[in-house]
Amino acid sequence: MDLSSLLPELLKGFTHFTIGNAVMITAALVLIYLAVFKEIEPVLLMPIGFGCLLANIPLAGMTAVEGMMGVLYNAGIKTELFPLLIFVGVGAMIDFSPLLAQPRMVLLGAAGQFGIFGTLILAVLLGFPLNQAASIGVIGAIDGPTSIFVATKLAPELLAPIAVAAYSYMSLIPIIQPPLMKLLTTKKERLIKMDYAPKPISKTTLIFFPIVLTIVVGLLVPEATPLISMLMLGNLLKMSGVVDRLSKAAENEIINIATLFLGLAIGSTMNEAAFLNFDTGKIMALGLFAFVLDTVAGLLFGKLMCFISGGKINPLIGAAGISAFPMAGRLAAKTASDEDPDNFILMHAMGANTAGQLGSVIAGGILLSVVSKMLGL
Amino acid sequence: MDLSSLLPELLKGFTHFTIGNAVMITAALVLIYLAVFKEIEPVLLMPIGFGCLLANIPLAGMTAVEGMMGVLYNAGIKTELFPLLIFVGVGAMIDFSPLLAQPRMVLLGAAGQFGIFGTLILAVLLGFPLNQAASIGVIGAIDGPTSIFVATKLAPELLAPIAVAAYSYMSLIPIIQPPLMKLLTTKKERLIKMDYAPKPISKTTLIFFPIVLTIVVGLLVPEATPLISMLMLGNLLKMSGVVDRLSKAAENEIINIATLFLGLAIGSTMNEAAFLNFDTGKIMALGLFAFVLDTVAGLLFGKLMCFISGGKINPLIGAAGISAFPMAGRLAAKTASDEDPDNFILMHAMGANTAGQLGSVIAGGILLSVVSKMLGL
Amino acid sequence: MDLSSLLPELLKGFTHFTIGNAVMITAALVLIYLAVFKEIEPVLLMPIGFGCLLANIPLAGMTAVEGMMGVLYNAGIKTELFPLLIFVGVGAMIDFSPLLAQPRMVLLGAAGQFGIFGTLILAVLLGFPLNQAASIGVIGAIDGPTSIFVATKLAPELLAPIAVAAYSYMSLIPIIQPPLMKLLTTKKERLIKMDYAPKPISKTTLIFFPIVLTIVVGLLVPEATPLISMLMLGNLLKMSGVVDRLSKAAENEIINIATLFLGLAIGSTMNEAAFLNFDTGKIMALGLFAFVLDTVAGLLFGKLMCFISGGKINPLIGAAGISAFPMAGRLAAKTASDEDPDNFILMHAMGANTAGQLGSVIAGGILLSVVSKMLGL
Amino acid sequence: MNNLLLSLQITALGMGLVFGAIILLWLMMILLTTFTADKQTQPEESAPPQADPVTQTGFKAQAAALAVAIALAEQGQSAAHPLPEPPTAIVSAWQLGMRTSQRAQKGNFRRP
Amino acid sequence: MNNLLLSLQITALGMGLVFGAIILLWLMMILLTTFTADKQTQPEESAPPQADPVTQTGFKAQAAALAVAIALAEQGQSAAHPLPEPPTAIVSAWQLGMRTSQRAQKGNFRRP
Amino acid sequence: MNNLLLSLQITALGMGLVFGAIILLWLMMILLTTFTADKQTQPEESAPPQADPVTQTGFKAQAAALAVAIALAEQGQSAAHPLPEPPTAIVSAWQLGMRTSQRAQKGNFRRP
Ligand code: NA
Ligand code: NA
Ligand code: NA
Repeated sequence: MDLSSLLPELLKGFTHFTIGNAVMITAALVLIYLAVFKEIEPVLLMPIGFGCLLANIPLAGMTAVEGMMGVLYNAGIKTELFPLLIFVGVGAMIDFSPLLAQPRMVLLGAAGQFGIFGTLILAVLLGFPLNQAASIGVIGAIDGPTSIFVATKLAPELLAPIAVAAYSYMSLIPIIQPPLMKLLTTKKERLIKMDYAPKPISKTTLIFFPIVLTIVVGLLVPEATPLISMLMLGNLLKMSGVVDRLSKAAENEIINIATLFLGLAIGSTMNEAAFLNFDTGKIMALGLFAFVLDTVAGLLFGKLMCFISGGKINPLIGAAGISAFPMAGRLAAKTASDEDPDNFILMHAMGANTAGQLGSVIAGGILLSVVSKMLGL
Repeated sequence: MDLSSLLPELLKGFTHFTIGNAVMITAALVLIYLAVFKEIEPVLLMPIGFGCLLANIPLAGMTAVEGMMGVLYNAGIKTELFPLLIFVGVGAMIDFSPLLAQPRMVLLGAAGQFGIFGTLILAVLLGFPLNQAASIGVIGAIDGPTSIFVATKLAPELLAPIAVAAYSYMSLIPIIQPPLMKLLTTKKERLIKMDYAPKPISKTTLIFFPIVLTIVVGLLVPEATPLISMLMLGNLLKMSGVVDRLSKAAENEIINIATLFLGLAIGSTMNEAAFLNFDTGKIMALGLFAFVLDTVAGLLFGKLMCFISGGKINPLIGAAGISAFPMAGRLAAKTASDEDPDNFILMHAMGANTAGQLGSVIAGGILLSVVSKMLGL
Repeated sequence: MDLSSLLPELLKGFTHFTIGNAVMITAALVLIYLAVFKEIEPVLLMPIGFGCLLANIPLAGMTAVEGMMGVLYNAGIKTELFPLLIFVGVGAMIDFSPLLAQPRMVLLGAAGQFGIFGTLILAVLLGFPLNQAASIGVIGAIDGPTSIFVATKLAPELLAPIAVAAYSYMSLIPIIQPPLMKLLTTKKERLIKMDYAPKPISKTTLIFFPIVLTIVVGLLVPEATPLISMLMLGNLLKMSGVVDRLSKAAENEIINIATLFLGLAIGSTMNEAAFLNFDTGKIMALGLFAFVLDTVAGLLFGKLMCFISGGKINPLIGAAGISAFPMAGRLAAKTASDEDPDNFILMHAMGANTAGQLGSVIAGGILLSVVSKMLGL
Repeated sequence: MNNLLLSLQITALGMGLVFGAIILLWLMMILLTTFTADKQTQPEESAPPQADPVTQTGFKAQAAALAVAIALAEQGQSAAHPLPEPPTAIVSAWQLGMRTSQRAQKGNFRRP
Repeated sequence: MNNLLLSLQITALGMGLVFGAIILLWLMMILLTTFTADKQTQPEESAPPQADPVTQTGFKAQAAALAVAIALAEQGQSAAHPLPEPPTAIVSAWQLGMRTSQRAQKGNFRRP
Repeated sequence: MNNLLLSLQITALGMGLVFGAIILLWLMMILLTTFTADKQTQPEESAPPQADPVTQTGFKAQAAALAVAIALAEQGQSAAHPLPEPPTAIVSAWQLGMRTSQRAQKGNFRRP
């Protein structure tokens, strides 16, 4: 060992450090900053940012196949285990009774998926191949695990920017949606009060719902089965009331560990080659477009339902149909009560919001099915 | 893409749906119904039922090797990790002091295993090959993880019906046992009161017991080592009192997650080909036979001990020797106090019951050893 | 099946039992005894001891590749997942504010690593090849996960004795350090009181620290990145205050499960061939030497700082620089207050102690880097 | 521009299928709530369209209470950070889900 | 019928081995409880066979208390569902294990 | 003895690098604490070297309180087992970490 060969060894961390690494580490710091100081989806953006940081420390070897991040990626992203386990936990946290009490609200969950397809068209126009365009479009599902699940199948190379876009804009919903709500609805529409005299929902209904829904959606859209079934499994564990141990595990241990590992593994795919290109910028822009288009479609459909019902439906709840559970539902209710503190549409908005959750998963499965078929995958 | 090719694609979920799928989904619904509304072992039957449902939605791909259920199966059933992890948790919940205070109770844990071998003989008579007959016999261990562990080694193709039989009948014990108890014992026998003036059991004894038992059983029956050692590890974590963090993890996170995943993975093997045949019906019948035979053997041995002891032992505690911890122990005590509210034999019954737990694992290991040897496995 | 072939089958557990197995089981019992009755690092020594017991029950098959212990070893030790996950949890339990309030304390964390290299030299003199000598030296990191991580990379065949030495002596620190402290410091030195008027540490500093440290250490010593980054990830989860769910999971579920599995898997490598040789004795002796040398180097450096500062630094805090968080820090403070109940140096000692934790990881990474390079690994 | 045509086809097909599936779900939900409704509901409860005044009052009171709670919650948050969102989406999902569930229970099951 | 013969052999051998192993465990337990008994037990406690009246009374009181507790528990359950079993076996295993453990501690360690 | 030479080289190089890295960390910490200090600290707080008497008194009181707590804890432990160490290192790490954190907060943030 002579000293002339030593110096490069000592400085190898610096000599292998590229401008690209620096830019990506800056991106990682921005994500962590947004997570910590702006509290934008911190449970996901913090692990994603930290994973990105680790992927851009040269020679650390953590993203190699046998490195920790590689192990997590292969164990939980490639197998799609992590997004599905997260859905078990999310399912245990959703209450479908507002939707079951007003079944027609489910229609709003269909309208709020138009952003997926509109964004797909725009992405194709911008030159993305079909599989990538579809993966980008699914940001319009406005639902993290669905976006990750579909992108992993169709275009895993875009997983990181898609996940980042999905989760970042999800938290920006309180900034994105209100202007659109005011722009597209009249004051008179926003003042519409809605009766809430729901059918009583029996415990039996709440227990049957996740089971029947799994079978129906499974038969209609087999590709949506993994996502919808895990969501419904979590819901069944909770609603049945007889397996407290399991529903608590789903809501806590399982979702927490899966979320941490998923974030780290996705962040660790954010290397220079995959992320630092013009496409990433386009994807971020397309993601924003997807959110806007979803909201617009939801609101317009809300206005249509308002018209058809003879002015009995407040079109604001249309904006809750985009998914983004439960923020979008709460935001619609808040916008209505900002206009008139006595106007309380939370239950209707939550019905539309859970419908949006279902619609997102179904749309994701349909997209996967149609695009796979067309591409002969 | 022309529309004539579209329709089959749209309806593929329905066109691939077979009568067999329909029957199996009905079976899944029955399992979930029993779990939710009859509260029959819900922590296991609900995941098993849900897994069965998923396995019978055509084209969903969840049971493929790279599907979620396939991943769970290979990670935890094929490796036998899940039943063993469940045993770590069960071990942390068992208290062996009633048994250690009255060591002769351990004999009842041997008698209660006769059902294993009797059922094996009957299964052979019904035409099952030896490896399958032995796996069916082990339902008579009346202990879920033991049944699953042995069946995975000897006849994995029968795993699902064996697991379903084991857990279903386990919960039906309050229906299966009492008539047999009344039939096989006289009122005079059921009225026998037993002194409970146990030796004081020191903390040291409780700590040494799981360690020594692991070594002794490990040397006597090496095949039983995985099961017995994990049961004893859990017990040691708990009894030592110095690793609260670990024993809490065993009793909660580890057992809950393993139980959920084990149930789903086993349920997902319940496809048409594996389940819908005459054998399944035979296995369910043989399982019931195993439960009855175990109880009868336990009670008869109890009567023998009663006779030998000069009427000092209540034969009802023999029924607790079948394992099915802790239901069988409680049931024996309840039957005695139903006859005479002042007759309290819970501690004796629990001693016999924990002995049955040990006897089941040992019998499972012996069966595995003998049958593997005979079949040259 | 004739009976003459049966007897060997029945007694196979005993006939395959070797003297070596007996010795190793005795060693296992000693480890469990120390864990349970002397409370020496029970969360690790108990699983290690139990794993060792299982590895020495003949024909149990648990340490085979497809046995439970083999599965755990390949899943978490070979991939280095378990020590890294433990570090996430440890990071969430460390508070760096005493160190940040007195940054010069960090120097003590460098001095306390001399034992690593001194032990390496001695191990080479005793005839160990370089990779093994370096792995033995890293016992002097006085930090379990670091020792295990480095040994897994350089000399996995020595993992068990190294882990046992590291954790055993870690708990013997209250016996090892005080005599050295009294021997190497004068009463006057031990009576030195230190001002504690720290700079106020802002929440922002505490949040930036783990991020910046990961980048700086990652660039300086890429090989240390996995360890340091997971420690800092845990710390960031905790200090950010916005991801309670994740930091609780890190501090509880993740660390508890990883600790139990790591202990079992390491213990299960303690078979006769790997453990029962003269090397194991040497390693235990060298491990003790490493602990002593670390403490001596720390104390001497403390005396140097005392001299340079004009008697303002109590040299006892040097002994806290060896890592062994948080026992060493507490012990230094206790020794000072034993001398004078009014002398309170806990905050300074904890600063040095957390510096030792950082220094250990850095030294481990440097050792890994230098030795890998020299051996052309 | 073959891809553009394809993407337009996908959109038409996709939105059609989404609406189709959702309408089937609507049907399913109507059937499900009908068939699994509690049998022992009193006559006055089985007539939900004509919400009686008491119910409406109770509902308004609940709405007011919730509005106050939300206002208080937002007030508490506003000092801490600019976005009036809870720390994490998951936590807030839970909180709102539970709150919603409690309200729903009140509204549906325990109405006097 | 070769398999039947085999299965009979397995049964004879298996039950023999089970009983053999259990009898060895019995022996082990006797030795273990003897060698690891608390050394500082008072003389009157070291004579368990002749249970003194106080102990018996205490035992009966405990038995009565437990019987009442079980009766109450069953009463509480009977309204909820037909099988007087707890929701899950695992939960009940824990509950009974703990209850048993508490009783055992009372009986064994804290007797006056 | 080639290995011995190598090991000496490793030691020289290794300890040099460790000290080098640690000194860089020292620098980093100084910069970090300077740049990320709270801006709204009062003037008297921004002069830490001249600790005012009140702070010192508060500090001594804290030290005394902690000493008493430690003494009590050790007294409680001494009966149970020879080594005055807590049951598990992890638990104690947590306890001490938390205690340290609480003290630090008192000392740093809530000083009057
Ligand atoms: Na959506
Ligand atoms: Na049994
Ligand atoms: Na060290």
